[in-house]
Order: sequence, then C-alpha cells, then structure tokens
Amino acid sequence: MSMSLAALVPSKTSKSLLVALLITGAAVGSVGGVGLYTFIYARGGSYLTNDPAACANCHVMQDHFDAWTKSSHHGVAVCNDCHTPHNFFGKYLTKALNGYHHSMAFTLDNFHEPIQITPRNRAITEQACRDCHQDIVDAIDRFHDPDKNISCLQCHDSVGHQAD
Amino acid sequence: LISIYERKQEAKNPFFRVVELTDETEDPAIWGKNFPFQYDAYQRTVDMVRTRFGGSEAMPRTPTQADPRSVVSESRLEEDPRLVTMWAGYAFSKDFREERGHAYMLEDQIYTERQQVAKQPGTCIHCHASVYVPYKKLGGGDLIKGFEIMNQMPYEEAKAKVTHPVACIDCHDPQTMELRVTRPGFLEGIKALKASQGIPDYDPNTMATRQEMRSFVCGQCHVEYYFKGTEKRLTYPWFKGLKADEILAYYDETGFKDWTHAESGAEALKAQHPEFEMWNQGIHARSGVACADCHMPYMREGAHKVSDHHVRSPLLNINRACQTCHKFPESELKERVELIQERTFQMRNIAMDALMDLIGEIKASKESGATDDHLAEARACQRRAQFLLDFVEAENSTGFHAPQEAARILTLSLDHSRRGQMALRKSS
Amino acid sequence: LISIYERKQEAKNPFFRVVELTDETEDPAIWGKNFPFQYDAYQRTVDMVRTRFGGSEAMPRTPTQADPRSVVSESRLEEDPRLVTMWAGYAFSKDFREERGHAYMLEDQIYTERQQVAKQPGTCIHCHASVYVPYKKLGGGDLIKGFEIMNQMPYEEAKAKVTHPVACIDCHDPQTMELRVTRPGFLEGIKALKASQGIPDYDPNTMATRQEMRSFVCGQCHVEYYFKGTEKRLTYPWFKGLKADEILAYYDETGFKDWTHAESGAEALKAQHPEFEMWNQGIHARSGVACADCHMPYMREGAHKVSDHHVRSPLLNINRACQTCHKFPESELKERVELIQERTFQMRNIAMDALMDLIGEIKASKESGATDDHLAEARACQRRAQFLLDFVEAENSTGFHAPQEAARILTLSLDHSRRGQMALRKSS
Ligand code: HEC
Ligand code: HEC
Ligand code: HEC
Ligand code: HEC
Ligand code: HEC
Ligand code: HEC
Ligand code: HEC
Ligand code: HEC
Ligand code: HEC
Ligand code: HEC
Ligand code: HEC
Ligand code: HEC
Ligand code: HEC
Ligand code: HEC
Ligand SMILES: [Ca+2]
Ligand SMILES: [Ca+2]
Repeated sequence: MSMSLAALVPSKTSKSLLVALLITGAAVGSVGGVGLYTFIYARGGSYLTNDPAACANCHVMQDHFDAWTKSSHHGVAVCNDCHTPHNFFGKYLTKALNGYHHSMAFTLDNFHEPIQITPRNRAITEQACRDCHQDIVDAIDRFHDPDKNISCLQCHDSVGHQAD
Repeated sequence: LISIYERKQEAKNPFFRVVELTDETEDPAIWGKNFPFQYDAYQRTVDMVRTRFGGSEAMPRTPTQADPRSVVSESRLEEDPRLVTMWAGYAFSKDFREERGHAYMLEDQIYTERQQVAKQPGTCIHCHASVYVPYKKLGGGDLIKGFEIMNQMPYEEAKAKVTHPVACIDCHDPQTMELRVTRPGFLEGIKALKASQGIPDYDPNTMATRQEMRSFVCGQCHVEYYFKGTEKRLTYPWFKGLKADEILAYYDETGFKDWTHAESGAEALKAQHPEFEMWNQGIHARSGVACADCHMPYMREGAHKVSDHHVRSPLLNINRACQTCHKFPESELKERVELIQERTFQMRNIAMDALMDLIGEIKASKESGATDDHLAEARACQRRAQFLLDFVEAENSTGFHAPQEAARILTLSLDHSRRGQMALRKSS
Repeated sequence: LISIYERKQEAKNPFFRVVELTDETEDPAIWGKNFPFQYDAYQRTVDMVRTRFGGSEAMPRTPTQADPRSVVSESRLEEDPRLVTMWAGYAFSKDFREERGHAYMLEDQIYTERQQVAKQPGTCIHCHASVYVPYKKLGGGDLIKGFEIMNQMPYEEAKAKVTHPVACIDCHDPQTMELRVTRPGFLEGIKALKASQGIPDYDPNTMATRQEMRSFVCGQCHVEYYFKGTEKRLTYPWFKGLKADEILAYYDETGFKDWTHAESGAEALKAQHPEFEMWNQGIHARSGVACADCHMPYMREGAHKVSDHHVRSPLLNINRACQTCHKFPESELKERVELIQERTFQMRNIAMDALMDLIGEIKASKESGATDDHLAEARACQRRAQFLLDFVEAENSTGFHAPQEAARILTLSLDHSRRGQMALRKSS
C-alpha cells in the first residue's frame, strides 16, 4: 500500500497533505460530516462517474466545461482522462481527495478565483498527456531524467480548455 | 449548507424585477433595487487607494465656502512642477490632480480651481454627469439638440441641470439592460473615424458587437477632445485616425490651438485622457480585450456572474482582472505592469526635461529680442513636442495600455524638442 | 496498414544507434547517422529567404580569388549609408551584411572584407566554427586552455584548426544528447553575471534547468562581446547586468574603446548581436519562452516529434513557432511582429538622424578649429548615443525580442545625441 501510495502521490508534500486531510476529516467529525453531506447533496458523487456533464454539476466548473467543449480534445478525452491518474487505485483516490477538497471549498466558498490547478493535479495532468502521447513525445524526452522532462503544459495549456 | 441551497435558487433567478425602469429613470438607487450587486459595487467608487502610478490617495483639506470638499486627491503639479511650466498661461497650471473614482466626477469638476481662472462652457458636463435625461429634456426629446443647447450655456447654468455622476442610464438601455452609447461626442467621433476608413454612417448602437460595446461605453469619455468653434461643440479629433501623430496632424491642419504659451509664445495644445485612443494601439485591443474586461471584470456573486461595477485600477483586483487570461502569480503580474510603467516614466521624464530646455531657450531668445520670425520654427516644435508628450502624460495607464506606442510617441516628442533647440541655433 | 506498423516500429525506436559517438566526433554527418531528422534539417540552414526585416536574400556575385563565394546576403551598408558614417574608421564601414543561416558562418567570417582591412585574432573563431574538439586538442584536453591559445593566434593560423560551422557537438553531449554549453565566453560571462547577482560559482552545465539550456546554447554566440587586453580574451561585458545601459556603464568604467571615430575623433564602441541580452528584457523570457521554442520549434516527423534543427526566422514557420501558444491566424501574428518592427525601425531612424547631425557638427567644429577640450563632452555623448543605437540596430529581431526595452534604449540614445549637440553649442 505504501508503495502504491507513493506512486500515486507525486511529492512528499502532497502526501503529507493527504494524510493531514484524512486525519482532519476523521477527527473533526462535524466538518467531515458537513463535507460528506455537501458531497452528496451537491452531487459530489458525480466525481465517481466519467461523465463530464457531471463535473459541471457544480456551477463553478461550468466555465471549464464550456471551454472543454470547444477544445481540441473534446472528442477524445473527458475530464477524468486528464485529471485523474491512469490507473484504478490512483483514479479513485484522486477522485475522493479532490471530491472532498472541492466539496469543502464549494461549501465554505473560500477558494481563489479564478480557480487554479494545484501542483499535484498539474503533475497528474502532465502524466496523462504522456500516457496518451507516449509514442510521439518519445524523441524529445528520451534523453532526459524524468525530472528533467519538458513541461507539455508550457506550450499546450489550452488543449483541454480552449477559450472562445 | 444554506449557502448551497441559496445558490441553487439564485442561479434560477438572476435578478428580480422589483421596480419598472424607464428611459427617464435617472437615479441609480432606483436601478439598484433590481440590480443590487451592480449598485453596491457602483457605490464603492468612492474608495481611494493608491497604486504605484494610479489609483488615488485621499488628501485631507479644510473645506472652504468656495470648495466644500474635505478630501481631494494628490496634486500632480506639486509632484512635478515641470507641468506648471509646460502649461504656463493655461488653467491646468493652476490645478491638476490625480483622477479618482466615478463617484467624484461631478464635484471634482465643479470645484477644480480651473473653474476659477477660466470661464468654462456647459460642454464640460458631457463627461462629468449623467446627462442623458437632461439632454433629452433640453432638446424636447432630441438628444443631439439638447447636447447643442447645453454646450452653449455657461457652466454654472448647465451645472444646475444635472444631478448625478455617470449613472446606469448612461450606459444601459433600461428595458433590455443592453449596453448603449448615449454620448453625442462619441457617436459623432466614431462616425468620423469609421468614415475615414471607408465605413459610412456608422452607428455603434446598431452596428457594434457586444465586445466592442464593452469598450465603447468607456470611450464615451476617456478620450482626447476639443471644443470646436464658437458653439463650443464637443469634438473628438479622430478625422485622420486615433494615433497621437494623426490627431496632431488634424490640429495642425485646422490651425487649432488651446492657448498661447505664457513663457514662449507658442500656440500650444493640451492633450487629455486619451485612454481609448492608446488602448486601441495596444496588443490587448488587438486581441479583443475590452476596457470592461480589466476594469469591470466578472465576479461571482453566488451562482451567477456579474460585472464588477466598482470601476477602478485593475492592480487593485489582479486575480479577477488578469488571472483569467494570464496564469502567473499576482506578484508577477504586478511587477510586469510596474516594469512597463517604470520604463514609460523614465522616457517621459527624458522627454519632459528636453521640453523644459526648449521652453527655457525660446523664452531666453525672446527676452533677448528675437523676432517672432526667428522663433517660429522653435515654437512649432514646442507645440508638437508638448502635445505628444502630454498625450502620454495625460493617458492614465502610464504606458500600460500600449507600451511600445507610448514609447514611439515620446521618441517623436523628444525629437521635436531637439529640433526646436537646433532651430533656435540656426536662426540665431 | 503498413505505414501504421512502420510508425509503431519507429516509435519504439525513434533512433537507431547506428554509430557510436564520442567526445571527439566532430563531423555532423556522423551524428546524422543516428539522428537523420535533426541532421537533414540542420543542413537546410543553407536556405536563404527574406522576411520584411529578417531572413536573408541570396545576392549573386562573381567569385574572385580572394573571395570565392558566388552568393552573399544583402549589404546593409548599401541599404543605409548612414551606417558608414556611424562606423567611419572602423572595419564595419567597409563590409557589413545581413546575417544568414548557420551553414554560412565560417565562410562568411573568412571572406568578409573586414578581414582585409584589419588584422583579426583567433578569438573570432569562437562563434563561427565548431571549436569544441579543436580547443580541447590545443589545450591538451583542457577546453579553457585551448581557448586561450587560439585567442592569441592570428586569425589565419586559427582558421586552419577548424573545419565545420557550429555542429552537434557544440550543443550536445554525445553520450546523453543532453544540451551543454561548450563556449568559454558564455561560461565566464554567465558566471560573472550571476556573481553580480549574489550567486557564486555558477555553472550552467550543472545548475541550469532544461528550459534555460534551450536559450543558453544560443547565448553562447548571440551576444555582445569584446576582446579584453593584449591576450584578446573574448569577454561578455555582463559584470553590471545585461541591459544596454549597464553594459555601457561597464565599458565607461573600464575605459574601453573599439576605435577612434574617423570623422569626429570620439572614442567609439561597436555593439554586436545582443539577442540574448535583449530577449532577457522581454516578456517572452519572463514567461519562460526560450530561443529554441521559436527558432527550433517541435515538428512532427512520422510517429514522433523532433526539434526543428533548421534554425531560422520564426516568421518563416509561424504555425509551429507561434501558434501553439497564440491562437491567432498566421497573417495576424505576422502583422503583430511587423507592427512592432515598423515602430522600432521608425525610432531607430530618428535616433540615427540625430546621431548623423551630431557627428556632422562635431566634425564641423573640429575642422573650424575647436580644441579637444571643447569637443570632449560632445564626443562622450556621441560614444554613448552611438553604442545605444547600435545595440538596437545590431540586435537582429528589429525590436521584437523586447519592444519596449528597445524603445527605451533608443530614447536614451536620442537624448545623448541631443545633449551632445547642446554641449557643442555651450562650448562654442
Ligand atoms: C485534454 C486534457 C484535459 C481535459 C479533457 C480536461 N482538462 Fe481541465 N485542465 C487541463 C489542463 C492542461 C489544465 C491546466 C491548465 C493550465 O495550467 O494552464 C486544466 C485545468 C483545469 C481546471 C483548473 C483551472 C486552471 O486554469 O488551472 C479545472 C477546474 C478543470 N481543468 C476542470 C476540467 C473539467 C470540469 C473538465 C471536463 C469538462 C476538464 N477539465 C477536462 C486539461 C484537461
Ligand atoms: C462539489 C462541486 C464540484 C464538482 C462536482 C466538481 N468540482 Fe472541481 N472544483 C470545485 C471547486 C469549489 C474548486 C475550487 C477549489 C480550490 O481552488 O480550492 C474546484 C477546482 C477544480 C480543479 C482545480 C483545483 C485543483 O484541485 O487542482 C480541477 C482540476 C477540478 N476542479 C476538476 C474537476 C473535475 C475533473 C470534476 C469532475 C470529475 C470536478 N472538478 C467536479 C467544485 C467542484
Ligand atoms: C485520453 C487520451 C489523451 C489524453 C489524456 C491527452 N490526449 Fe492529446 N490527443 C489524444 C488524441 C486521441 C488526439 C488526436 C489524435 C492524434 O493526432 O494523435 C490528441 C491530440 C493532441 C494534440 C494535437 C491537437 C492539438 O490540440 O493541437 C496535442 C497538441 C495534444 N493532443 C496534446 C496533449 C496534451 C498536452 C495533453 C495533456 C494536457 C493531452 N494531449 C492529453 C489523446 C489524448
Ligand atoms: C516548446 C513547446 C512544446 C512543448 C514543451 C511540447 N510541445 Fe507538443 N508540440 C509543439 C509544437 C510546436 C507542435 C506542432 C508540431 C507540428 O505541427 O509539426 C507540437 C505537436 C504535438 C503533438 C502532435 C500534434 C499533431 O500534429 O498531431 C502532440 C500530441 C504533442 N505536441 C504533445 C505534447 C506532449 C504530450 C508534450 C509534453 C511531453 C509536449 N507536446 C510538449 C510544441 C511543444
Ligand atoms: C488589459 C487590461 C486593460 C485594458 C483592456 C484597459 N485597461 Fe485601463 N488600465 C489597466 C492597467 C493595468 C492600468 C494601470 C493602473 C494603475 O497604474 O494602477 C490602467 C489604468 C487606467 C486608468 C487610470 C486608472 C487609475 O487607477 O488611475 C484609466 C482611466 C483607464 N485605465 C481606462 C481604460 C479605458 C477607458 C480602457 C478602454 C478604452 C482601458 N482602460 C482598457 C488595464 C487595462
Ligand atoms: C470628453 C470627455 C470630457 C470632457 C468634455 C471633460 N472632461 Fe474632465 N475628465 C474626463 C475624464 C475621462 C477624466 C478622468 C481622467 C483624467 O483625469 O485624466 C476627467 C477628469 C477631470 C478632473 C479631475 C482631474 C484633474 O484634471 O484635476 C477635472 C477637475 C476635470 N476633468 C474638469 C473638467 C473641466 C473643467 C472640463 C471642461 C473644460 C472637463 N473636465 C471636460 C473627461 C472629460
Ligand atoms: C460620463 C463619462 C465617463 C464614462 C462613461 C466613463 N468614465 Fe471613467 N472617469 C470619468 C471621469 C470624469 C473620471 C475622473 C473622476 C474624478 O477624478 O473625479 C473617471 C475616472 C475613471 C477611472 C479612475 C479611477 C481612479 O481610481 O483613479 C477609471 C479606472 C475609469 N474612469 C475607467 C472607466 C471605464 C472602464 C469606463 C467604462 C466601463 C468608464 N471609466 C466610463 C468619466 C467617465
Ligand atoms: C460606465 C458604464 C456603466 C455604468 C455607469 C453602469 N454599467 Fe452596468 N454594465 C456596464 C458594462 C460594460 C457591463 C457588461 C455588459 C456586457 O458584458 O455586455 C455592464 C453590465 C451590467 C449588467 C448585466 C450583468 C452584469 O453584471 O454583467 C447589469 C444588470 C448592470 N450592468 C446594471 C447596472 C446598474 C444597476 C448600474 C447603475 C448602478 C450600472 N449598470 C451602471 C457598464 C456600466
Ligand atoms: C481577456 C483576456 C485578457 C485579460 C483580461 C488581460 N490580458 Fe494581458 N494579454 C492578453 C492577450 C491575448 C495578450 C497578447 C499576447 C498573447 O496573444 O498571448 C496579452 C498580453 C499581455 C502582456 C504582454 C504585452 C505587453 O504589453 O508587454 C502583458 C504584460 C499583459 N498582457 C498583462 C496583463 C495584465 C496586467 C492584465 C490585467 C490588468 C491583463 N493582461 C489582462 C489577454 C488578456
Ligand atoms: C517568442 C519568440 C522568440 C524568441 C523566444 C526568440 N526569438 Fe529570435 N526572433 C523572433 C522573431 C519573430 C524574429 C524576427 C524575424 C524576422 O524579422 O524575420 C527574431 C529574430 C531573430 C534573429 C534574426 C533572424 C533573421 O531572420 O535575420 C536572431 C539571430 C534571433 N532572433 C536569435 C534569437 C536568440 C538567440 C534568442 C534567445 C536568446 C531568441 N532569438 C529568442 C522570435 C523569437
Ligand atoms: C557557434 C556560434 C553560434 C551558436 C551556438 C548559435 N548561433 Fe545562430 N548564428 C551564428 C552566426 C555566426 C550566424 C550568422 C551566420 C552568417 O551570417 O554567415 C548565426 C545566424 C543565426 C540566425 C539568422 C538566420 C538568418 O536567416 O538570418 C538565427 C535565426 C540564429 N542564428 C539563431 C540561433 C539560435 C536560436 C541558436 C541556438 C539554438 C543559435 N543561433 C546558436 C552563430 C551561432
Ligand atoms: C561572441 C560571438 C561572436 C564573435 C566572437 C564573433 N562573431 Fe561574427 N557573428 C556572430 C553572430 C551571432 C553573428 C550573426 C548575427 C549578426 O550578424 O548580427 C555573426 C555574424 C558575422 C558576420 C556576418 C554578418 C556581417 O556582419 O557581415 C561576419 C562577416 C562576422 N560575424 C565576422 C566576424 C569577425 C571578423 C569576428 C572577429 C573579429 C567575429 N565575427 C567574431 C557571433 C560572433
Ligand atoms: C545551436 C545548437 C544546436 C546544434 C548545433 C544542434 N542542436 Fe540538437 N538540439 C538543440 C536544442 C536546443 C534541442 C532541444 C533540446 C531540449 O529540448 O532539451 C536539441 C535537440 C536535439 C535532439 C533531441 C530530440 C529533439 O529533436 O528534440 C537530438 C537527437 C538532436 N538535437 C540532434 C542533433 C544533431 C544530430 C545535430 C547536428 C546535426 C544537432 N542536434 C545540432 C540545439 C542544437
Ligand atoms: C511557448 C509559448 C510561446 C511561444 C512559442 C510564443 N509566444 Fe508570444 N507570448 C507568450 C507569452 C506567455 C506572452 C506574454 C503574454 C501572456 O502572458 O499571454 C507572449 C506575448 C506575445 C506578444 C505581446 C508582447 C509584445 O511584445 O507585444 C506578441 C506580439 C507575441 N507574443 C508574439 C509571438 C510570436 C510572433 C511568436 C512566434 C515567433 C510567439 N509569440 C511565440 C508565449 C509564447
Ligand atoms: Ca487615478
Ligand atoms: Ca538574417
């Protein structure tokens, strides 16, 4: 378990963040309870499906949904293809983590706007690009340590969300 | 919990039509009953917060009979006395302050000392009050006629016809809430501009896109202007284009001058707040980014999005104003703007020093007996150098709206000052 | 079907290690056996295509004994004879051409007429040939030592030690193919720059990010430089920073001059291709966009992606070079660049005319008997005005790499010319 966790959670910081979140959730029962309630009522359960429209259940996701419908990947990738790891465990852990975090944020209404992707989720998205495009990027990355890989998003940040 | 429930409700009812609005409803408080978010924000334009080069700072003062204001903004003349020399003999050399929020526009115009040293016409009101209803009343239903009548009134008389600073009705159709241009100055100016580009009979209210309107409503006032002829008709000098040198060419052709410079005798021009013109030369306009995108960005109020009617410096609201398009940290975006502004300010200061040199030299030559003939070319250079410099100086973004274009204009200005100095040398 | 199968094969083997590469493999054709896509593109730098301000145009010429080239690029001196005046008395006034692709770098250096009018040191070779292996050989395995030895050779002798224009080995580690900096000039220059910023012992090869290396490999040569001392050590003048005025301050402090101006007697400086320095002041560098992103954009080759080793003007490749980041039509992007360039060019011309005036006046004063004392200040102004103007003139993007900064430098230049003219006036 610890090994697979390390594989799912890219950095130490986000790992301890995860642990902290889980502990906080358990210890502070009332907050956790509200979070759970929100999760259900605000159809946080939509995190568990692959339907992009489900993400847009939260109106704060509407813009991203709209922008996705105009993007080059509209026909080839849904939200989860880019925003969750491409393995079973990681996928549902990430969903749970994000689902919990976003439900809390949505309820407390205290998040930064415009919404910004977290470093952890950014890394997951980068990995998603690499998974699908393994072949084509091989030439440009094969000569480097994985931590010296060039960031896809530096040039292609709009593939999933095209503005207008 | 409650908050989620409320939001689900809100999303279904973006506003409640509490009162009926008509084309005569001037008071924004009444509009505010239907649109409380917009009205609340609109009222916050009283806030005074300084940025490195913009915003405004609250300077306490002792109210007097003539001027009851207890708070004004910084005097730009005290900050930079070279401005007094640049405008010698003109009302601006008496009083010129950092501009502040829309809430102050009427009182700041009424009480500026510029009113005491020169008789102003009713034309002034066009951009400092809600004039839509008053114009229509004066014109018996005809906006343009009302405009013409008020232009020719003395300021004191015109002032009594208006009540509010710019209000909802000046930018919105009360039935549909769509944006509209209500200012004759802009309607005529943009028509002339479009005509010069081969587009006849242009009318923004029927022909502009929604995104264009999000800048045109601001272009109603944030523009260079002059009072044409004895009727003092408000005119936007866009007949040859919107660039500073094109506007100068128009003034040169028509032989217009604002005043005669007290120290040098040059026929001088004053440029004022050409935000619309400069923005038009920048990369943002070219990319379709409107004034409202940065100065009235969308903000979320519960489940729906509203335009922030607290019109102000975007640097006081970087996350909403810039981060929707630029995914850099706030501190980085602020630094980018300030770097652009610092560079502009350095160039502006260089051009200003050169102008001071030129004015000083013309003055000295005059005093030592040079004839008007001898001074003619140097004075023409001063006129040009001064207008171009003032165009950037008066533009309120300190170069941000079009950094390279501002620099180009300052280069032209500096070169005219240089040539003026050379001309004196040749003729002496 | 076959083609899909082939691509899948290719994808798994994006390159075949056909030959073993070592730190002595100089010939790019050998590297090309392993990396045919990169090698093919690399060879295409022989193409000559003109853009509005860049690229290059093939001008036929009759080969001579002294200069066997049958095609050269445009003479910049013929295009703008003011350059001849600016560089009067210096080799550049004899021959200066539009630069062209990497394939030509060695022959263009060998045959420029500048070689005929002045004795050049071996230092020149640093940026015009593949020197990594020759340096190491000369230095007995020590790169820096080899560099020092070649610097002090006469050009003719040094030339004989090299064979290729810049080659794979100058930018790549043959084992890992990772980027590396091989040029002593850059290694020492960046170290001094970082030291001035409080970072000691900076070594790009161990401390830079991959993205930084995508610019540093170009910064090896596309920089301002001078030959220091009698050892003619190639030096990048970055001790006070990378900006034009900071570099000028460094030269002023060290009292360096490139030559004495033939017409005015000023101790003049020549600026050369400061692309790296200017790019550093621009918004692209600030946003992390590297030289290679625009000049070597990725291209698709069958089943994989490679960097386009046909290094050239991005305007000849807008879709790959710009459109990944900027979703505007090609024509619009081209217009944006050209608008920036036209503005830069206008300001450059204004600054150039002012410099011509100044040089003309100093010359006239000198001829009518003014003493060196009288001319000192005007000459100092010329030195400054000229270096700053040349910094923008010599920078090959015509302002694009940092539009507002280029304008700022030109404004400083223009002001120095103006002050020089004033100084003459005061002293006469
Ligand atoms: C093809 C990949 C892809 C798909 C499909 C995709 N996204 Fe994204 N998303 C991204 C990338 C890449 C970013 C980060 C953008 C950046 O950093 O500039 C991102 C960022 C976000 C953000 C954070 C906003 C920001 O700008 O940082 C949200 C919220 C989001 N996506 C939601 C969604 C939703 C909801 C869907 C489905 C409707 C979706 N995404 C589909 C790639 C994708
Ligand atoms: C319960 C409402 C809700 C639902 C459903 C929802 N989101 Fe979000 N999402 C939010 C909120 C609120 C934020 C802002 C959180 C913050 O910035 O702290 C957010 C932020 C994000 C971010 C950027 C911040 C980060 O954590 O990286 C991404 C990416 C994202 N959502 C993707 C998705 C995807 C994909 C789905 C569907 C599988 C989805 N969201 C469904 C409410 C929701
Ligand atoms: C679910 C698989 C999947 C994921 C995840 C994915 N892509 Fe793609 N992508 C595709 C497919 C399929 C295509 C279209 C077919 C093709 O040309 O390969 C495509 C096309 C593209 C294109 C060409 C079209 C364009 O927009 O210019 C780019 C670039 C690209 N992807 C980059 C990315 C990046 C960057 C990411 C991560 C943010 C990403 N992709 C994530 C499957 C994916
Ligand atoms: C420095 C900029 C840059 C970076 C970084 C970058 N790309 Fe690209 N990418 C490009 C350009 C430019 C093209 C267009 C190539 C062409 O049209 O020939 C491209 C093309 C692609 C394509 C093929 C589109 C097609 O024609 O089908 C895919 C897929 C892709 N990139 C994915 C990625 C992924 C995944 C990463 C990260 C590993 C990445 N890119 C990193 C610039 C970049
Ligand atoms: C891309 C964003 C953007 C656009 C578009 C834009 N501005 Fe600005 N504006 C700014 C910034 C940034 C400043 C500098 C604020 C400061 O110095 O505090 C500024 C300054 C101003 C100021 C002075 C504000 C003050 O605080 O003193 C005015 C007035 C102004 N703009 C009006 C306009 C008008 C009118 C338009 C359209 C014709 C416009 N702006 C378009 C970003 C923008
Ligand atoms: C074409 C529109 C327009 C007209 C006409 C106009 N103004 Fe203004 N005025 C503005 C705008 C926009 C500002 C804010 C920008 C600025 O201060 O540069 C402003 C600012 C001011 C200010 C505050 C800043 C300062 O200059 O001290 C005063 C006072 C003022 N105007 C007085 C007048 C007077 C007096 C007249 C008539 C002679 C007049 N205005 C005519 C648009 C106009
Ligand atoms: C009816 C004329 C009028 C219209 C329309 C108008 N303004 Fe103004 N604006 C002014 C005047 C006058 C001032 C200066 C008020 C003062 O200093 O008392 C001003 C001040 C400002 C300021 C300076 C605030 C500060 O803190 O320094 C900004 C920013 C601004 N306007 C932006 C806009 C934008 C954006 C629009 C369109 C959405 C707009 N204005 C429409 C007349 C107008
Ligand atoms: C200086 C011009 C100006 C003034 C004055 C003004 N507005 Fe607006 N208003 C705008 C702009 C610009 C928009 C954005 C319209 C669009 O996107 O089409 C807007 C949008 C709106 C909207 C549509 C929803 C939204 O927020 O985008 C409402 C409702 C509104 N305004 C109400 C008001 C009310 C009430 C007042 C007076 C208290 C007022 N406005 C004063 C310029 C103005
Ligand atoms: C609606 C989108 C949008 C908004 C809002 C916006 N920008 Fe931009 N910005 C752009 C575009 C588009 C460009 C042109 C470059 C490009 O194509 O990416 C640009 C270019 C720039 C540049 C480089 C050009 C230059 O003049 O140096 C800076 C700096 C900049 N923006 C800062 C800001 C700041 C600060 C704000 C907020 C006050 C802002 N922008 C708001 C879209 C926007
Ligand atoms: C954002 C894109 C971009 C980046 C980054 C960039 N350049 Fe350029 N460069 C251009 C453009 C555009 C031109 C103008 C080409 C023309 O006029 O044809 C240019 C011109 C040039 C030229 C002259 C080319 C010619 O055709 O004559 C050289 C040399 C050059 N750049 C080198 C560099 C170096 C070295 C760097 C990094 C230190 C760099 N560039 C970074 C876009 C870029
Ligand atoms: C070893 C020195 C050296 C290195 C390293 C180098 N260049 Fe050059 N570059 C030159 C020389 C010398 C020329 C001029 C050749 C000529 O005119 O004969 C040149 C010419 C160019 C041109 C002009 C092409 C034209 O058509 O006008 C561009 C663009 C350019 N280089 C970009 C780059 C970029 C980008 C890099 C890094 C990826 C780079 N250079 C690395 C020395 C170098
Ligand atoms: C620090 C690196 C560097 C050094 C040292 C250097 N060059 Fe260059 N040279 C370049 C670059 C980069 C270019 C292409 C950019 C340009 O022409 O502005 C170039 C272009 C040229 C050109 C073609 C354009 C022209 O100017 O006509 C000639 C010829 C030339 N160099 C000769 C020389 C000679 C002779 C020397 C020694 C006195 C020398 N170079 C030293 C980097 C260098
Ligand atoms: C002037 C510098 C320069 C020269 C010379 C040069 N390259 Fe490169 N090369 C680069 C840059 C920059 C990259 C991009 C590296 C990165 O992204 O980390 C690159 C990348 C590569 C790659 C990795 C895959 C790719 O295309 O991105 C290969 C393989 C390669 N070069 C081979 C060669 C060969 C073979 C030669 C000689 C024929 C050569 N290079 C000459 C600068 C150079
Ligand atoms: C890897 C991404 C990337 C590439 C490639 C790129 N740019 Fe940009 N460009 C940017 C960013 C980032 C900005 C800064 C504004 C912003 O934040 O959007 C910018 C700003 C600009 C601006 C406005 C700034 C100014 O100086 O006026 C122009 C114009 C521009 N780019 C043109 C180009 C052209 C032309 C090319 C190709 C030769 C190019 N860009 C290549 C990312 C890129
Ligand atoms: Ca202000
Ligand atoms: Ca060239």
